[in-house]
Amino acid sequence: MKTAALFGLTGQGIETAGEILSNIMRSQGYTHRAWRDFSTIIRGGHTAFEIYISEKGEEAPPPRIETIDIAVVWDDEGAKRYLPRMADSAMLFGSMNTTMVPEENRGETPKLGFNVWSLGVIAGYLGIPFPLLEDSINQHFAGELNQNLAHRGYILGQFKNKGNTVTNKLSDLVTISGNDALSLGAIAGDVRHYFGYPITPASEILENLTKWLPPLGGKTVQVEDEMAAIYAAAGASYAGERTFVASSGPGIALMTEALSYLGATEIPLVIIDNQRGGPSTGMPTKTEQSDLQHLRYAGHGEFARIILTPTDVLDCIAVIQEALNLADYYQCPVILALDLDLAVRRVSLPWVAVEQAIRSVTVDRGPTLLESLPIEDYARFHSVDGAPPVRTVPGIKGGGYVASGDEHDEKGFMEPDFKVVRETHHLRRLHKADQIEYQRPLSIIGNMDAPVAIIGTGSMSELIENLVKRQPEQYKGVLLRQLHPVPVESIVNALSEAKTVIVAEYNATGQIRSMIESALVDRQIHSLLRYNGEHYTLEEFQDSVTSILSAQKELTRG
Amino acid sequence: MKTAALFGLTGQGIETAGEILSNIMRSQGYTHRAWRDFSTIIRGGHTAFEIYISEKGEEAPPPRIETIDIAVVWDDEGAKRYLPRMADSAMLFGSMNTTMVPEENRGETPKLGFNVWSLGVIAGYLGIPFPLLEDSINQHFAGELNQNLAHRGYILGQFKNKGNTVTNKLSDLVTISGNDALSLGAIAGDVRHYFGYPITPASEILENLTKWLPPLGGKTVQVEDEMAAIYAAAGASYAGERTFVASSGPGIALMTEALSYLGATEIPLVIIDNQRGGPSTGMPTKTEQSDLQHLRYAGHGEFARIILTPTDVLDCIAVIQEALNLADYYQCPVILALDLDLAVRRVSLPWVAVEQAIRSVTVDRGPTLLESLPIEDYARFHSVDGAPPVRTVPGIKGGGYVASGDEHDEKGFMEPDFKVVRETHHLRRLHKADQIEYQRPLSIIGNMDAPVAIIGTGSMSELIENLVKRQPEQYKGVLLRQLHPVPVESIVNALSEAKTVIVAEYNATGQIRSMIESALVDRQIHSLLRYNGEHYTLEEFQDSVTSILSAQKELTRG
Amino acid sequence: MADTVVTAKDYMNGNPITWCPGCGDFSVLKCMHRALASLNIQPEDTVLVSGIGCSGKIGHYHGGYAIHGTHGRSLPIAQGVKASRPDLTVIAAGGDGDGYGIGVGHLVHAARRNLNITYVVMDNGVYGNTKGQTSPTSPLGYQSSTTPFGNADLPINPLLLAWASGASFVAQGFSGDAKHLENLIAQGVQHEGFSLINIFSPCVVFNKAQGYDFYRQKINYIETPASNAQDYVGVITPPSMPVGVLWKSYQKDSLPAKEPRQSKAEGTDIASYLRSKLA
Amino acid sequence: MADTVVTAKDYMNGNPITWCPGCGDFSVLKCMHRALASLNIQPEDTVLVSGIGCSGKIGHYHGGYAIHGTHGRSLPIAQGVKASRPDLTVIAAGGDGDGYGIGVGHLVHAARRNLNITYVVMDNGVYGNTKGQTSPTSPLGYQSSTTPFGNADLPINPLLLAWASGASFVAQGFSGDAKHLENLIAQGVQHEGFSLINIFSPCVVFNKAQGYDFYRQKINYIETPASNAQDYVGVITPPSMPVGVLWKSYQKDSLPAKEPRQSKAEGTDIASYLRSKLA
Ligand SMILES: Cc1ncc(C[n+]2csc(CCOP(=O)(O)OP(=O)(O)O)c2C)c(N)n1
Ligand SMILES: Cc1ncc(C[n+]2csc(CCOP(=O)(O)OP(=O)(O)O)c2C)c(N)n1
Ligand code: SF4
Ligand code: SF4
Ligand SMILES: [Mg+2]
Ligand SMILES: [Mg+2]
Repeated sequence: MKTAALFGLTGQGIETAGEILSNIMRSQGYTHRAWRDFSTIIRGGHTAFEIYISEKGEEAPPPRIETIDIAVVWDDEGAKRYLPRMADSAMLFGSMNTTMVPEENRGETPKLGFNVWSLGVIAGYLGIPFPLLEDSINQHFAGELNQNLAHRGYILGQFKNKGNTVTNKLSDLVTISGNDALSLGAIAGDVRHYFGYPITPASEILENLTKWLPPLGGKTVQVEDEMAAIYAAAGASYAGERTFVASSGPGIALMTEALSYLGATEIPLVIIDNQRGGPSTGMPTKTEQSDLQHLRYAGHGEFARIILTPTDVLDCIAVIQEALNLADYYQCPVILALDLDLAVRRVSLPWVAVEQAIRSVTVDRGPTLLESLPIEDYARFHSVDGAPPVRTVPGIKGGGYVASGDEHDEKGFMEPDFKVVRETHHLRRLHKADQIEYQRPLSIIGNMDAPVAIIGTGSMSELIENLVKRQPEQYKGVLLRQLHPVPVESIVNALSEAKTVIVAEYNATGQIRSMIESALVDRQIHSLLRYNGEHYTLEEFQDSVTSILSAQKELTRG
Repeated sequence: MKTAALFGLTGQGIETAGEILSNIMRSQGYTHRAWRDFSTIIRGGHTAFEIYISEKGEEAPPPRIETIDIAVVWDDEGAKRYLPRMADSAMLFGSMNTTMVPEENRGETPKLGFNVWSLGVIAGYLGIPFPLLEDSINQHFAGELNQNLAHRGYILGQFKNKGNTVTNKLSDLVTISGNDALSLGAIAGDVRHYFGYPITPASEILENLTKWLPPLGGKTVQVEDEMAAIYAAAGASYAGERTFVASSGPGIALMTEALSYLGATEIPLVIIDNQRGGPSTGMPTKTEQSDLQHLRYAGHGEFARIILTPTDVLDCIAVIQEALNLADYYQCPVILALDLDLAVRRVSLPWVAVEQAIRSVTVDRGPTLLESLPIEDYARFHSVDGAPPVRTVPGIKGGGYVASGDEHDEKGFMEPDFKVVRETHHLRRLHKADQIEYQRPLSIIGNMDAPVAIIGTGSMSELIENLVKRQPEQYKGVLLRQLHPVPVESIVNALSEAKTVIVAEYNATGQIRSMIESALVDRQIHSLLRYNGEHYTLEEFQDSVTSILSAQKELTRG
Repeated sequence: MADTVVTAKDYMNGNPITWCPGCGDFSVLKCMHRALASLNIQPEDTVLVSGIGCSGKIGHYHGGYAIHGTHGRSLPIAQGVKASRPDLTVIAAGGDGDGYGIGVGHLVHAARRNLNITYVVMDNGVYGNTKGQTSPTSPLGYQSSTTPFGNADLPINPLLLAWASGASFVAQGFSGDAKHLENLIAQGVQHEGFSLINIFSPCVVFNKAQGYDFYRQKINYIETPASNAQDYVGVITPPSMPVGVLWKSYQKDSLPAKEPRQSKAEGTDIASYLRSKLA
Repeated sequence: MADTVVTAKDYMNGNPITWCPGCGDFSVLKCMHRALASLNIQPEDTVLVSGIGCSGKIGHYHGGYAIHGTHGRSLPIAQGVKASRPDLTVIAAGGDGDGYGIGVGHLVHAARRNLNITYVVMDNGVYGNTKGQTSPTSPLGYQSSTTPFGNADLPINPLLLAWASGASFVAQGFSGDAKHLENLIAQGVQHEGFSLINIFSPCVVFNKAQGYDFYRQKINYIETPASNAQDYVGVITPPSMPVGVLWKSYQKDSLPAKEPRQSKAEGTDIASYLRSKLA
């Protein structure tokens, strides 16, 4: 693996430089993963771009690791940040503002050319042919000045190129983020209409679909707030169109009343929460998994819901399609909980893998009646033997009914005998998703008989996967995809002989652990918690795991 | 105890008749409890009024029981409802519309005079002197027709008066509902401003305070929605004024984003949820305790909160004052969860008891700095040894600070080093109410060493209390007042030797039971659940308890 | 799908109606159904989206498709239906509290977004369903349980507000004049864009001051919509209580025209299409 | 408490300002502080309530008391402060997305409720903080990541909307003319009732089309507020881009005057008082 970092200020085009670098690596056939440290400050806050490049032609993108092979920083803030992570401190480059960077690695660069210069440095070091770099830069920033800066950087970086050369590793790579993956999956899942409101880190979904839907006869509407988004989506879903909503903490919180409404009316809907640091506006550009209990319980009164948590970018493509199917089948809110890192994580990987994920799920509308067959005496909420009721859509003659959040009977009539309908209709609606038929509740990583199991999901998954790869005798991974209803049996089976369990999550209270507690009885359970908003590097993660386990040993000994 | 019921249509003035009856009994010194069966239909839905009158001069109002001594019904719907509950079916009276009422008990009465006629019947039966009734009726409905109707009814009822006479039992009774109690307590707790939006069953609070605050120099504002209510309240609280919000399920759900905001900014606020049947608009006039897990977890991200559940009308007066003190001390949302029956339940009881409750709590603003002492280098969120930070209010020189939902440092600065503040400031804020100092986490009813403990709260409490009174050898009651943080030790102590525990709650999933699970280990636990919206009568409750226990015995035997 | 001739009766679903006798909303329901029938729209091709309130119950009496939403959210739901299913006739309906109080933000945006939906507001100047509190259209000085000393907040003028938000069709009706109202609703449904129809629909229980007689005496009939802003403002400024179509601009549905719905099944290979979107 | 003479400097709290160089909001901050200082209001007697957005950060730079609220909720918070503490000077501030998008419902009601607060909107026609999406005041045809084919929704005209909602003071300013803006804000603060000041405050990063030059060329200065509705509508109808105080009505704070605050401590025996309220 080769790793590179770029550090500067927002407004300096660090992000664009990162994109160019990623593009080049993609076109050269290197799977990779990018990591960005966002600032809420539009101009002048610190920001970083890191890229983790697989050299072995592996299909799966690598995880975030600690060791940085080359870093280019704008100021000493950056030097301070990256020096401890450098394999070789001689590979730290920087502008003339820096004092901690080796003198020979400093370059004259204006504030607004720093990104281009840095690109040059990294490209030189990685052995990217200069014309390739030149082309890419020309596409983004015209002007001789930029070419000169790039070239000067290139020379400097090339100097340190210890035989790195670029050869085609894999063909037809694509670069996508978690949000892109959700957008792709949604379209594959037959979503043609989307109602959205901007929020970090979910805006990308709205922006993607705005471009991608119209040629398919669909469209997006930018609505006035998140309540409008979820209620409009409910309207579209009632009308028979597949759709979903996506937001983050504050916006999802505003959808709470609607969750209960969807629960009561049995209108299918998928809701995506790209969790960021909370509470409140919190740390809008940082990752966290701290809305999970909220997602489990938000909404007044009692109703069924399903919560799924995709484990990586590729997984998002399948999970959203599965979620759309589950929603149509169970007719309840199906929530997808991602965290910021997974939502914005950009990875380059083979198109065939993406295509396979796109095609891996078939659209299944469940008991939705889309054809205009005349119906006699239709009862929208009537269930035969507990099976989900048949749902009509407008246009179907004889299928008219009222969807009401007021308690109602099987026909939708809102002034029923409560003593009757609460024991029948209400209980069916409440318990219909207590057990769900879902084929992929979790993924098991590594050897079944490893003594320690690490449970996690979302952005944590790549760390678990790669730690298991490093120490397969010691660890196995359980990547949770179905969080609610808790897939107790699957978890118990997955844990099998592992007496020690670590639940790794990005929050301070161990929400996943509490939620799946009933599946963890009689194990030695540890929580690995982080809540400062920054995604672990693999080494940091490994250290945390190790220190938890040695503390346990101490205890056992002591 | 004497019990009477009145049954008719909304729009017939059943409620007013009930009020008049209640007024007369109050003025005569009878403590009592009223129960109303509301309809969402403004004119023409069925509605009922029941009154439970203590004859023994007890201070505590009686509970709802099964046996009805006298019932007056408009139609056979009412006859059907009350016949099974009559001690003596000869005591069922009704209009000429009825066929199931004994012929001699039917009276000619127009649709709009039925309430007055019925009042006459009941007053006659109870032996209330006619002039007393006459006066009350005159105050509400002028006109000879009404007097005649009342008189005709009176004659009919008097005929069945088997020696009932009214003598002064207690002096200076007042009639108040749970909502009234909350309003009284709030004012005693120094609330002078209130922002409200109508919703059943919380509108009364807004309506009371609108009348009661202006003479105290305060006021209410009817705002446009529940988000406006809670944010305005947050503004007032930031400004140093004590306030609170009250709503029910749908409105509370709309406050979810604000809960997280209050958590992040540490602005004290009391939030009242008068729970009604859910999900969604659900059964707006029916009682339920089904928002509890929602109240526990709603809001994105992680923050501290406290949930209290008053156990009866009188208790509301003290609990809201305690809640206001806790909010000022812990600087977090303090939620009061009532259910509809408790909120609208009207009881007559001695003013001295009410006064005692009003005076039982002293206003304690905690570390709120209300005096204008100049401050040096003030840090709003700085805590000494984990104690709650000092909070200034506008007007205090040198005390200025920004309250922000963005993550911040101890001074409120919004671009701190997250790695630092999340380990210090965030953790303090998150865990500050993990253990609270609260003197009355629960009430124990009956003998410590009874073998079966029944746990419950809110409207369920009167049933538990009275069942324990009936079978003190068998049962003891644990009325929970502090629901979160779970007062584990107090519960364990309260349960003491009781090996069998019944958790009685008005919902379908046993929310209280799950929430307090950690305090119930190693007991035989049963759930007593009801979710059809109707408050139990004592006998129904007793039957349910008995059948749960006999099922257990079966099991033990089998 | 307009294959059979429909009558207002075909729009009833047989659910018992639980408004108070004399409530203005009966007339609104009837006029709406008559208007739809007069346009020969099939019940199954209509979606009535209502809010919460007495007025919101109207959805329960609609024999086509109906969504009884939550308080204040009828417009977002209705726009969701229309944006995704432009083939349907979509009517949103609710009360003054629902639409001009808690829901007024959505009204502003629905007006400027100008989707082809009709918004029918049953304006009774009171919160009927919660038993008579002051509403956003209650007049100054109005006394109720929440304003016992008289309402001090300027009432909302829906005609002015919707117009200021860009509504392309604004009308006002009176449930005491059914023939006129039926015609207004029919025009609103035919208008290609957002139409607001504010209807004086008395609450005979909680707002007796603004009953049928009150309106009968005060309303003035307007025959032609105003042709410019100044005129419009003149026509709708109180004490004038105009009824009729008051504003009409001929903008089309402001969103780009919807292309025919496609899906995987219908030809395009979605995966290849998506590949073309990715770098 | 106005015991010392204050200057704009006394209003700064030393927090580093993180707006982009050239952002219009710098000028708004400065003008607000100057206006407050010119009225000799002490910083500790002011509460600045801001929304979420770049503009919303203004609260963090205010040396008095400040509440940085959530997205769209600055007005409810500000009204809560003012209703309970009328002794304080209360300013609400935020962006066009915050105030005219998600928060527009509160604007309508704040205007008609007419509490004595000043609402300062930094209108840049874009969602700056979330990186450049279309906002409710983005012009028709505006291209952004959410309207790549051009914005098709009629923009909100804040001057028209606030006025139609009953605002008693409506002004418009430009952050490129600080002297003028300072004066507007001072007038807004002095106005006894709700005042809206819409400010063209360019986002130099995401909405370059509506920059300083654009406004300098388009704005027209208005010296006296309109004296009637028709005139007002004329003055504010696009393409006119008036700046100045455009509407002013002399209604007082519409809520009943607040009596002096009492509490248990101050004499009344609350229990006896409450007894008198109960039957
Ligand atoms: C979020 C929420 N808040 C409050 C309520 C209670 N509520 C029900 S109807 C209503 C007002 C109805 O007034 P209006 O819209 O004028 O309808 P009307 O009954 O007068 O026809 C209110 C406040 C609710 N159902 N949901
Ligand atoms: C409930 C909620 N939804 C969305 C967001 C994301 N968000 C932050 S700022 C903003 C828009 C800001 O636009 P504007 O109010 O015009 O302010 P500007 O940044 O342009 O000054 C949005 C949508 C949020 N913080 N909260
Ligand atoms: S209360 Fe008023 S609005 Fe409601 S149904 Fe009765 S008359 Fe109509
Ligand atoms: S992005 Fe625009 S609005 Fe935000 S600080 Fe920069 S210039 Fe100002
Ligand atoms: Mg109304
Ligand atoms: Mg903006």
